Amino acid sequence: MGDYTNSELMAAAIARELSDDDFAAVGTASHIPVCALRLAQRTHAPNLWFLYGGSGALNSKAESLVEMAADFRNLAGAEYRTPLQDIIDFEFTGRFTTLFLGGVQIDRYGNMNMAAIGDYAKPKMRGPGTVGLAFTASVRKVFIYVQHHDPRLFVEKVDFISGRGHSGPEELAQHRCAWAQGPTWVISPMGVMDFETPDRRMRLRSVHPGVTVADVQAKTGFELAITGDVPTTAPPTAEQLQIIREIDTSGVLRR
Amino acid sequence: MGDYTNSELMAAAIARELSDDDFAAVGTASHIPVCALRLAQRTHAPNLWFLYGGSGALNSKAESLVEMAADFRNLAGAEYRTPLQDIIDFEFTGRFTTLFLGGVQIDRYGNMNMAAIGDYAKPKMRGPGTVGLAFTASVRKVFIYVQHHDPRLFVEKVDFISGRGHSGPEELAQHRCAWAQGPTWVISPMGVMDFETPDRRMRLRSVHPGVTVADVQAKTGFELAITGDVPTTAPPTAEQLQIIREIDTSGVLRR
Amino acid sequence: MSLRKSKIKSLAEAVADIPDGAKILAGGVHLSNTPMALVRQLIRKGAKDLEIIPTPATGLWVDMLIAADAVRKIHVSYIGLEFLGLAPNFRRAAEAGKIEVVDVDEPTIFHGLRAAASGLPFVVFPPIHLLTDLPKVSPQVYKSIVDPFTGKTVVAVPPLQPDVCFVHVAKADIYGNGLSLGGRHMEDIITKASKRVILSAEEIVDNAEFCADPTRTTIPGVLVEAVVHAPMGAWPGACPGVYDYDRPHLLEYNEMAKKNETSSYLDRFVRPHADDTAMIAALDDEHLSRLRMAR
Amino acid sequence: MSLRKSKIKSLAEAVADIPDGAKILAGGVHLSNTPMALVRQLIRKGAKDLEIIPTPATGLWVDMLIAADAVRKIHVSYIGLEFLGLAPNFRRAAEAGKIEVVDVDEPTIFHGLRAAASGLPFVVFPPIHLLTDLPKVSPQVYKSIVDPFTGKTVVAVPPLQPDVCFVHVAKADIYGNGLSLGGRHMEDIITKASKRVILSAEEIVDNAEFCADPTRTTIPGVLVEAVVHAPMGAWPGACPGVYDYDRPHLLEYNEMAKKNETSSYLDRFVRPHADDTAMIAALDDEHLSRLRMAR
Repeated sequence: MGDYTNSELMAAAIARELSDDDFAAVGTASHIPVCALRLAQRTHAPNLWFLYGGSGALNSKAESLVEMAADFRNLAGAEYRTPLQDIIDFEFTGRFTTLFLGGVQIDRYGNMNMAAIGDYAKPKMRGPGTVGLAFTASVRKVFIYVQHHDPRLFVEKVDFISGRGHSGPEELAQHRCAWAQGPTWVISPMGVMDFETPDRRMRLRSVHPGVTVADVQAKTGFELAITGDVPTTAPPTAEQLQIIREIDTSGVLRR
Repeated sequence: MGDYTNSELMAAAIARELSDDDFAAVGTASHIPVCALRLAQRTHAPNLWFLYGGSGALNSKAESLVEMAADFRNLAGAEYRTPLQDIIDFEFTGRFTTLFLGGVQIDRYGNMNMAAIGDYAKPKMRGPGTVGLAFTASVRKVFIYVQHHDPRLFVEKVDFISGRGHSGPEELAQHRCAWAQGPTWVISPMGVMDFETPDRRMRLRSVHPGVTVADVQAKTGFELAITGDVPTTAPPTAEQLQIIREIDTSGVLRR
Repeated sequence: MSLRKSKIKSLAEAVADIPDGAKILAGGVHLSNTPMALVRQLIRKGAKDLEIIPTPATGLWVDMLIAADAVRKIHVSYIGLEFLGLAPNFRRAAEAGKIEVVDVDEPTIFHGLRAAASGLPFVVFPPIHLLTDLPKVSPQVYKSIVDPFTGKTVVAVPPLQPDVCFVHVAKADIYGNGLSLGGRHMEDIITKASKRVILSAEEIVDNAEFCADPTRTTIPGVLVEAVVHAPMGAWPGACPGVYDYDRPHLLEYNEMAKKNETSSYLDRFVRPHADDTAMIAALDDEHLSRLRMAR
Repeated sequence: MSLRKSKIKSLAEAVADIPDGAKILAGGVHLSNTPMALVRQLIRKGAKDLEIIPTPATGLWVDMLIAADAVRKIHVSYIGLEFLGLAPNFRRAAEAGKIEVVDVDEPTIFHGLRAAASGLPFVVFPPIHLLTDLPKVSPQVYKSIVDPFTGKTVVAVPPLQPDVCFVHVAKADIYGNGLSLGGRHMEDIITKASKRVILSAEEIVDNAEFCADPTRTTIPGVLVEAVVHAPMGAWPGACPGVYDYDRPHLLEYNEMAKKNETSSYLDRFVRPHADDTAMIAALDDEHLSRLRMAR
């Protein structure tokens, strides 16, 4: 894997997809996306704004990447303490261009489940709940971010729709906010996926160094769309890596 | 009039109606009610809370009584800066026990008009607007406070209902919040009125010293209810007067 | 590495592309923190046919815009000059039927703006407005509907979304973060409700001042399109924590307005100057400094 | 002249008359500013059949109350232990059907509380929830209705009114005014939404401290029924600006909870002590002071 970790690779890969006019938000367990957001701000996207979850910090410059998004120390160097009122308003009105979300199940259309696995009435696994996943239909773009990659996570069909992906185009046309584009990217420890297929099925966009297309497919519970040769996710540049390590002072992405 | 002014008398008279568990709010042109509220806090109602209009000051201890309720100097010594969000919530949910309101027309049932005098489509006098008068139906009690007393103000029937008084009991039963009691007192430079009559018509509760019942009736555009002998509004005690003058450092109530 | 963009604009630049007919809101409460500099620049620019969405209790800026013939329609909760009484130009124009008046009230404007800020299709009130004459004169605003949870009659009210809002603060940075010293009134709601937000500030400070205590920031820069440095930008009203309202000047305004001479007022104070900087420079410095000292 | 009343109560007094079956909300976000002292006192008191209205992202306090057999029903947006993952007791109880779960989400809880705070009969959302399975499993919460202004389908959601809410702050005075150092999250809304508000505070300060800068006050005392002095009252979570969360202790809690040994945890840490003062005194002082120093 060379002189960078898979987490650092993921941070660089996420950063590459972010734009200078983005307004992004992350929730729990998000040190990789936060590192990516700050990396983007310090490279090609100085005008990007981001909300650091439950802490309410807008444009946090926290001394290190911490495990808890709601940690009040994330307010260090922030420009505004966003109350939940604002967060929910930004979610409903589409002011957030990019929301980082995940799930306990994700299917080929990017539908996400956070509520329950199995029969809802008698679940095999009760999830934490739907939280902000309904906003998949009201923010501009969704970045699905997961910390592992296996067929129990990437399933044929989610048992409960907490956040709607690209299935059911008629219903989407009817009920989704006009500006909402739904899930746009998926990043896992194995690769980057998108939905750039005619029927908006999940496509393998790149595989991380050392991972093959077959590896990813074997760990995915549905058939991934493949268009042409699948490239390898570009490793972080020396400049990116230096900035990542300036942000990640305690080295959580190196563990 | 003795050693106190009519304004000081009104402040003392208002204070007398306030309770220790009151949460009151005043709007524009309210130095007399504010003086009354602070007087009540310093005498029989130390647990009374009050909101000082547009300044958002809760329990203001402003150095002097000022002409503008929205003056930020009213925040001096206050315990909280109430945003408009809270003010409107307190108005809708009935947390305010007593709201001080007025109008450009007031009728025998305590209906208030702030919108327009004459034909609405071509008004003789366009008022400033209905502001918070609809809350007459959602706060607990309303204290109508006016700075003058004449038949153009106290009219037989208001031309526009901005705030509903006691007319139309069926409609009131249907649409008024359960806890709301509507207009409870009226104070003018001539006397104190209430609605303690079987059909909730305005009754003369007391006349200010030097004013007769006939004087008040002559200046009122409808027949006031009279029950028995109408007492004279009690003048401020020496203690009240001393506290009033401690509050009114610039002497606006003595002008 | 690219650089972060400054949002600083001149007064004239900031209002340049506000089209005639736009829905305009200027923040503040009564004579406190009203963005008068931006309003005056609209007058200098010769704005026309504006639809005014005022805060629930305000007046001076609306009265002035009406006198400048810039207003077509106005949503009314309270338009007045607070302790000075009625707003003379509003009163005259409304009585003469020269402007379209939509009579609403404080909660209707507040909750309409909040619905726009929150992306909600409409708001529902308990039926207290049915006890007033507002639904009779503004039936397009108040619709009786049935509460699907209780079966009771409630009143639906639509969202209000300004095209542009002006907000005045004591301090701002070049990225649009703002601080009002008088605390939060409803700027958080109007900035979210509006399509475009233009901030004017007494002082432009370093971004580091906001980062030192983000819980103090009242306006997040992410919502702001342009920042204008406008000292005395709320004059002749007050800017909480910075200066008091200018009582003698307000009395003069009111006297002229009552006599229907606001156009002369504008010709004397507002229109001769290219922008507020020139206007403020032409005022009596000693008089202004007394306002500033008054706290 | 009468004297102004103090609202100070002991932990035990503050929760004494909360009836079984009450609708309870404890403030805070995730492991930050959660009023754990008040929650622990509910457990000591043996509360039963509570209906939990949580903030949209929380877990520890709910997980503990479930383990203590105090919960009958819960409105779920996110119940988990943040970086520690799922809330083990919630998960087990829900999977076993031992508690009634109402699946909702962040905006539904937030706006439900806001509707209660604002006295609105219900809230209306754009129809995004129709793209999820929430209306299928919680049809009592999500009702499709017609927007009377546009004719479009929208979704009505009911208000949520807790009987009692607990809020923890860094500082309070004896009249109920409170200050959270981490800024405003949604305490302003939950205190207005709830019938009764009980405040716990790290420190009781003089009223003059609030009067010196009222724009800083986060909770106005007028909404507060009782104030409890509860040092380390958010432990093992964090109190912003005062102390960090207790990572080792949370890991221990989580390990025990996963093994279904939370009852032993409660027997060891919570139940042996009459209240939190005794409990905190029994903890390792040096360990706690390291949390306090951590900022």
